[in-house]
Amino acid sequence: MNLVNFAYGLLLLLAAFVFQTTLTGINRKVVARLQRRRGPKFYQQFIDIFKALSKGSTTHGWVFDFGVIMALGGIMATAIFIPFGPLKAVPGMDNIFIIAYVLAVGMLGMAMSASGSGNPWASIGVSRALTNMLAYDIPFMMVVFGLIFAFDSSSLSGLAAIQREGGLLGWNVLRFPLGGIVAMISLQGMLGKKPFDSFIAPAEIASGPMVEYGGRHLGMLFLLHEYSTFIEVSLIVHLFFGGGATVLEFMVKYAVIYTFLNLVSNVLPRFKIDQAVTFFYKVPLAMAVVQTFLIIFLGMGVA
Amino acid sequence: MKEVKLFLGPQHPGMHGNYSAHMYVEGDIINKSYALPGMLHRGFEKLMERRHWMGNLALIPRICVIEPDPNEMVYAMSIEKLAAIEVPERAHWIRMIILELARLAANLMSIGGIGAPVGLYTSVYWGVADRDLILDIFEKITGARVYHMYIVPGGVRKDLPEGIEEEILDLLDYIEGRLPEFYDLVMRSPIFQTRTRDNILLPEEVVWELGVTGIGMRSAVNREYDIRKVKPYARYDQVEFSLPYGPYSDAFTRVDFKYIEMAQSISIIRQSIEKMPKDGPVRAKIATGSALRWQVPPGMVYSCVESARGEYGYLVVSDGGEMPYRIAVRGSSYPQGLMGVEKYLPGHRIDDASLWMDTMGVCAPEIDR
Amino acid sequence: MTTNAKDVRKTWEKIADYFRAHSIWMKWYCTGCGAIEMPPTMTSRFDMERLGMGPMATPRQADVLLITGYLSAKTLRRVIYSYEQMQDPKYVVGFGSCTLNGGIYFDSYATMTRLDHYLPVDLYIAGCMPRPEAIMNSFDTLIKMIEKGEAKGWKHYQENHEWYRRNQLHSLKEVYVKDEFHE
Amino acid sequence: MNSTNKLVEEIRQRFEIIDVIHPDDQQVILDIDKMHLHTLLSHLKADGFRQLSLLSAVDWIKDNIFELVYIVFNWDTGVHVLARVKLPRDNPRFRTITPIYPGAQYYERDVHEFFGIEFEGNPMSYKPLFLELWDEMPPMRKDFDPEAYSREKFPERVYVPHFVPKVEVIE
Amino acid sequence: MTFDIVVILMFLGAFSAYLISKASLKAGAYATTVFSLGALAVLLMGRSEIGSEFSVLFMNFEVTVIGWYFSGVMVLVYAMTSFFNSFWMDKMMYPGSYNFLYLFSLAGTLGLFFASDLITLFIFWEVVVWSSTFIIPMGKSRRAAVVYYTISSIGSMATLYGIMLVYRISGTLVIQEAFVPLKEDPLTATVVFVIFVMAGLTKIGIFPFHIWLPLAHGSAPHTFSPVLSGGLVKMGAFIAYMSVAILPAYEAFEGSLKIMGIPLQLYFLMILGAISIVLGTLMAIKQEDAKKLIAYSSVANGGYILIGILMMDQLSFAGSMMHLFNHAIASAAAFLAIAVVAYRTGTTKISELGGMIHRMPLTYLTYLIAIISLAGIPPMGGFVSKWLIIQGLADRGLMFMALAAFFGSIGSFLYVFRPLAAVFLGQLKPEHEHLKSEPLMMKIPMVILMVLILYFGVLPKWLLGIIGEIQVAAGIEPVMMSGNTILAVNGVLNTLNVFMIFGFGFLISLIIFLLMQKSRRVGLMDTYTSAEFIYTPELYHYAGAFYAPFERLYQNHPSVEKFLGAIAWKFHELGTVVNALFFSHKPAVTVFWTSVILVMITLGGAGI
Repeated sequence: MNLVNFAYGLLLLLAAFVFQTTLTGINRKVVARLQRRRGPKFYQQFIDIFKALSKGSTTHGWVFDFGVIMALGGIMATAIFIPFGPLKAVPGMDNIFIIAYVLAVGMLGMAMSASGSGNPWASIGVSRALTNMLAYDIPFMMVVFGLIFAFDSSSLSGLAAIQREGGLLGWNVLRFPLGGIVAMISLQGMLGKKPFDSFIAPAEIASGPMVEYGGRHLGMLFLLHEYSTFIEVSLIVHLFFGGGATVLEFMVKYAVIYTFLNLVSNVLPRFKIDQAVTFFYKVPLAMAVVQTFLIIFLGMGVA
Repeated sequence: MKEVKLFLGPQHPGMHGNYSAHMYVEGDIINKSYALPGMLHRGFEKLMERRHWMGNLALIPRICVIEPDPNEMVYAMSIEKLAAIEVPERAHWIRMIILELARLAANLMSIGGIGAPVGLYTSVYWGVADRDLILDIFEKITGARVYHMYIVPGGVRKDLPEGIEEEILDLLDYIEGRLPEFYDLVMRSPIFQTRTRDNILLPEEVVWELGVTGIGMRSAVNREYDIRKVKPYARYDQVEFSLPYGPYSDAFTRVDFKYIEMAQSISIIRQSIEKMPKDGPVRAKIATGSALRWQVPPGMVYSCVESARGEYGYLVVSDGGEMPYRIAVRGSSYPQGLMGVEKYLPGHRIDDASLWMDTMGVCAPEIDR
Repeated sequence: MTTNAKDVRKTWEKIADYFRAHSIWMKWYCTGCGAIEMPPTMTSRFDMERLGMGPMATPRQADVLLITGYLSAKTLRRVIYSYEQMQDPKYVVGFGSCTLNGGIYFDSYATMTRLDHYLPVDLYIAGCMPRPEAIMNSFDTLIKMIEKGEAKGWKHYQENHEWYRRNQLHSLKEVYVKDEFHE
Repeated sequence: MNSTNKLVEEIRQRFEIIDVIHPDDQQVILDIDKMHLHTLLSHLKADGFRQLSLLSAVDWIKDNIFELVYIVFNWDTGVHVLARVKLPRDNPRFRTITPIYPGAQYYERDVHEFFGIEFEGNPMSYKPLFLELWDEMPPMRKDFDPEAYSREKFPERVYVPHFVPKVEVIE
Repeated sequence: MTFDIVVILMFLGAFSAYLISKASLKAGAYATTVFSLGALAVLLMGRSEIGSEFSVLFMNFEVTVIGWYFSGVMVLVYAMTSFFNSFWMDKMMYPGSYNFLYLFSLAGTLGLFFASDLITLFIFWEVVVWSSTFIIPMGKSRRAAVVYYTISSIGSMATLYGIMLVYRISGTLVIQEAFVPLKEDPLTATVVFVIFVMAGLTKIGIFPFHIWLPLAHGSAPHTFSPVLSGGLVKMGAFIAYMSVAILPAYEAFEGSLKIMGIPLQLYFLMILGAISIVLGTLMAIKQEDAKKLIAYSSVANGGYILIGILMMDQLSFAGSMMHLFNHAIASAAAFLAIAVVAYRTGTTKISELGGMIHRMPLTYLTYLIAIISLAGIPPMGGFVSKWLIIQGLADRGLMFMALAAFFGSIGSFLYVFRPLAAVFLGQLKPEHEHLKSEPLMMKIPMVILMVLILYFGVLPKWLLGIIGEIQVAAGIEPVMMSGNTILAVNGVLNTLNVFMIFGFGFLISLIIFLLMQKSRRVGLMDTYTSAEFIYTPELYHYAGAFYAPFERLYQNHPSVEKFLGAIAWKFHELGTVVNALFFSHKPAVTVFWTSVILVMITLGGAGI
């Protein structure tokens, strides 16, 4: 760890921000087409974020501010761990368990800040978000556990490199199709897209945790959202789609997956939170356990 | 304190219109709730007493913005009854077309809008966009998109423009073609079904206790209780249509019935265009008083029509003067919107509160007046 | 503040105004009939998102408050409360003749007659009710106004808060009602 | 008129009806003494008139009376019955009908708010419903002038010119 | 020869604390602090004397690394908690006895960890059980003490029986030698193992012996709960360690059926651990009382520790040992934070509190850091230990344990966040408007614990070094570290780097925050209410049934408590029947039934 690492990390952060925000903007256009309209400019998302940051804001005490800073800081730190295709800011730190737990710092900060606003809608939203996390994370972690056992590595880039050796058929999504499906469903939950977005449901709880945010707090929340999307989609790209030997390959894979999930999300209603938990524990968890069982006891799919 | 006091509205994304429900929530179950109406109260009943019979034509559609035409119809019907005016035959049929188009527009908005509480925004976009095509037809017929002031005492304001029948038929074909798409998007979605099936029940006793009408009533009491059938106005007795009814009313059934009713509305409009006399007068003269200052004979009459949400009625009292003496409005969602919220929203979850409002058909402006 | 810092501030405000103009989040308070023309404006046919506008759930997140029609005294209190919760800079758009002069309800005992006595209105849209085309046009105007830095209603409200507050109190008696009457 | 005639005959046998009007063939207006209204409504409810469509009042200021109108509806025959009772305008009080039609609760509250008629036995009806901080006489009374009230409450004010917000009117 | 002094001194200290309390209660309470701090200092200085042996009266002691480590954890928790004792002196029924028992139990645990023969072990075990049994009812409920004593006596009886069994086989009570002959006899080894482990399980609170934990923790005096959860529970871990490492279980069960390389006996215990994790998590999520909530979290964390100990490998075992320390201080810190709240407000019910951050920010910070560690989020200590345990599990491929571990660690977000949101954040109740901040004496231990939690999360090297020594002593490969990097089979963890990147992210985020326009401070009640007006803060605070939709999914679960309750109820009914039959107010009835039974017994005996 020296200054070069930090500078590199900062660059990666910038790149991730530009990439993901542009993609979000393009996706808003794509979704608009699905809904038979034109949609905003592709750089609308940038304008939105900067506008929000430039506005005045209100605060409900130090924990309201501190939570937001902690959340964005935690998520940015996580984003530094994530390899951007072949590029890595800090070598040897892309351990999947570290990323999974570091990601939680952002969540905790966000939850803390939302509850710190003293608004019950926000607290309900947070309680739903945490429940949601309990639902989607366990099938996902189960599948990841199987992968780690199969390849004796818990490093993202390491796992991606192993997949690329086998060419297209070496992709984990093809080697372990059940696990791939579970991961995609879990990703939908992680991203908070429908049908698993009950924690920000506007019609039920007035957008939940975000209820009290405005101005710079909201802008930082948008930044946080972009980064966490980047982290989560990247995880799947690395774990199941062979990562990227080049930056371009990574970006293409990433964009395809993200757009696909976005389209799916726009033709589905949302689950209630307990229905989401039941769903995750019935279907994906069972699939994940079967997949892991196949890997560990039968060695199926392990080359 | 285990309970939290939460507000659904007036300015909450889950509430349609300027209306509020105060909910005492424990965990996510609503323990107590009260409706807080009056945010849209404009004092219509008072204002109508201060306008001439004709001036009121501009005022009345504004009572319920979602489906204004039943207002015009009940107002016209009341005056016609009091003054014993015979409405020309063609006007009856035109009225039916207008009313059914309005019902279609309201139902389209509502089946699109069901996407909002369950989070399926694509259906909102589609539904509202298709409704706009109906508004275009209205604009061609009446000159206005929303408040038409077209059905007037004695008939309709003016005749249909030339060639509008074909346009209406084309539009109906289009909407009929779109309905299956909506059905696939919303009703066939397993997630939508898990949310709405066996949820937000409306038992028959509750219907009678509150006085719920419309789709809510028909889906619960297993009878075809519709003003158009029970007490036909205009020429509803001369067209064939059958309305859905059933003994078990959950949220899904009530939304489902709206689809069937839309198909029936389309069929009614087609029949009306077919059976309508091709020409003839569309407006009878109001007998007494000057052209602008009518005088309506004294008396009291209650007239009602079936709006998209149920029985919609006016009690009109005239003392023979140039202005109405008193008009009382029965909004069709008055029972479920006030007493229903107080007695039957409790026990549901906050996840469902918005869906409750939506599928029960609570429409704020007609409650507040 | 030195002139240099002032210049920086001015440039910064100009840049910020560009962003504010092209990303307007609205709090769509359905106060009245005008609300019925908002869904067409927002959805596929007129597609307001082209202008970078979109609905937001709470006033904290929103930039522009749309007063879509007549305001009864009861609503006016809540609208003022909502407006005060919004973050600067904030804009108000009054829809329809009801907000201009009371419109058809000019003699009603329940509705107020002129919105800019109570809140600083940046833009009125005439008509009963304004058509989606008119709404789109007005948003276009609003964007231009913000870009030029003309939409300064919120500053007026800050500077003349007493005057507004006096009007509000005169018409409403209390702005923040302790409202437990119906329970 | 068959169905309504039969109905009216039947009611006439049991109750003292002051006056009967037929506005149309599926509607009957019954003027009845306020002593008998509750029994009449109970009877009608048992007879198939299960729905209370509307409860409202009319202010006959010249005669110095309030007239309460109860509209009940029979879904099977499609007949509306409008039962009317008269109350003195000075001290308008009546008994609630919520035991017969529970749905009347909010209608009574509505009438109480707008006319000032008190319904004994319905404590909820004494609370305001639509209006907030109302300080005048009930607004639906004929002697209430809404325009004057509006002028007083929401007056046209004069702006001090130097801070008039720039208001632009389009279209 | 410092350790014998410590043990003896602690006993003397206990008595002197009692005597001082007779003079002045406050002084007595401070005496507990002084004595336990003294013990801590002696322990830390005496690290070089590990391996020494000594005996007091007939009891023999040996200072092992593990004993030293455990006693260090224990004394640390005792010392930190003792700062709080003085505040509860006037609320306790027998404050003098409390001070006495507090130090007495500490002395008991020290003796237990240093015991080198089984009899000594048993004696000190009983000392701890008895002294804590008398402390628990000083809080709220006597029933808790009864349950605690019942479960503990299961453990005591099991230990006693195990000791006798071992003595019969090997003829010696010296711990290091007594178990040697068992290696040849797997069946007896299994029996001994099960008996000893059962004693451990009762203390650590593993399913199905977990029922005493929430009851005792929840109703013990606020100052004793941290000790119970952070300290005494770890005695069970010590016993479990002894059964696995000293027996040594892996060698004794070499021949038995193996699942993923784990002998069946151990695998079964691991499953119990896994059940405890899931059960503790689920139960903690639905608790309404903050203390019970943390108590159930102790059940879940006990599961982690047990699984790690049973693995006896390089990673998980090290993780488990480290978790033991991390959990002890984090759980103690959390309990202390709740104790502060309880001291000021008089309640620990989550739904009766709210907005405490506005009155006691330091307590909030302590709780926050404690729960970050409990939930295993970096950069706190809990993260390192959980990471090690999970890496070990992934290495072996123990998928069901891993499933439970994942469930436990994500579920822990849910339950630790609930008091955070509902007690510390949210609306301040009107009745708590005039609360004072926490007293200085309470701040000291909280700050120390905070620093420790953070320090061992960022720089765990020292701690892992000791754990490596323990592992060497237990005959397994020690955990590897190079610089600040922990080397695991499947990956590496550089805690310092994680912390630095964290700081970096935090810094960028702070810069963004500060660059932008300043915020306007508004009150808590100026908040989004759907534009309605609210004047009652207590009604605008979401605290009760926080995870209601999730709780509803398992509200009708079967539970050990219900089962035992049902049995107790059956006995109660039987008693009523017997009472009615034999002891009614008419003596004739009693005589009749007694004679009937006598006749039947006689006849039955004759029949045979």
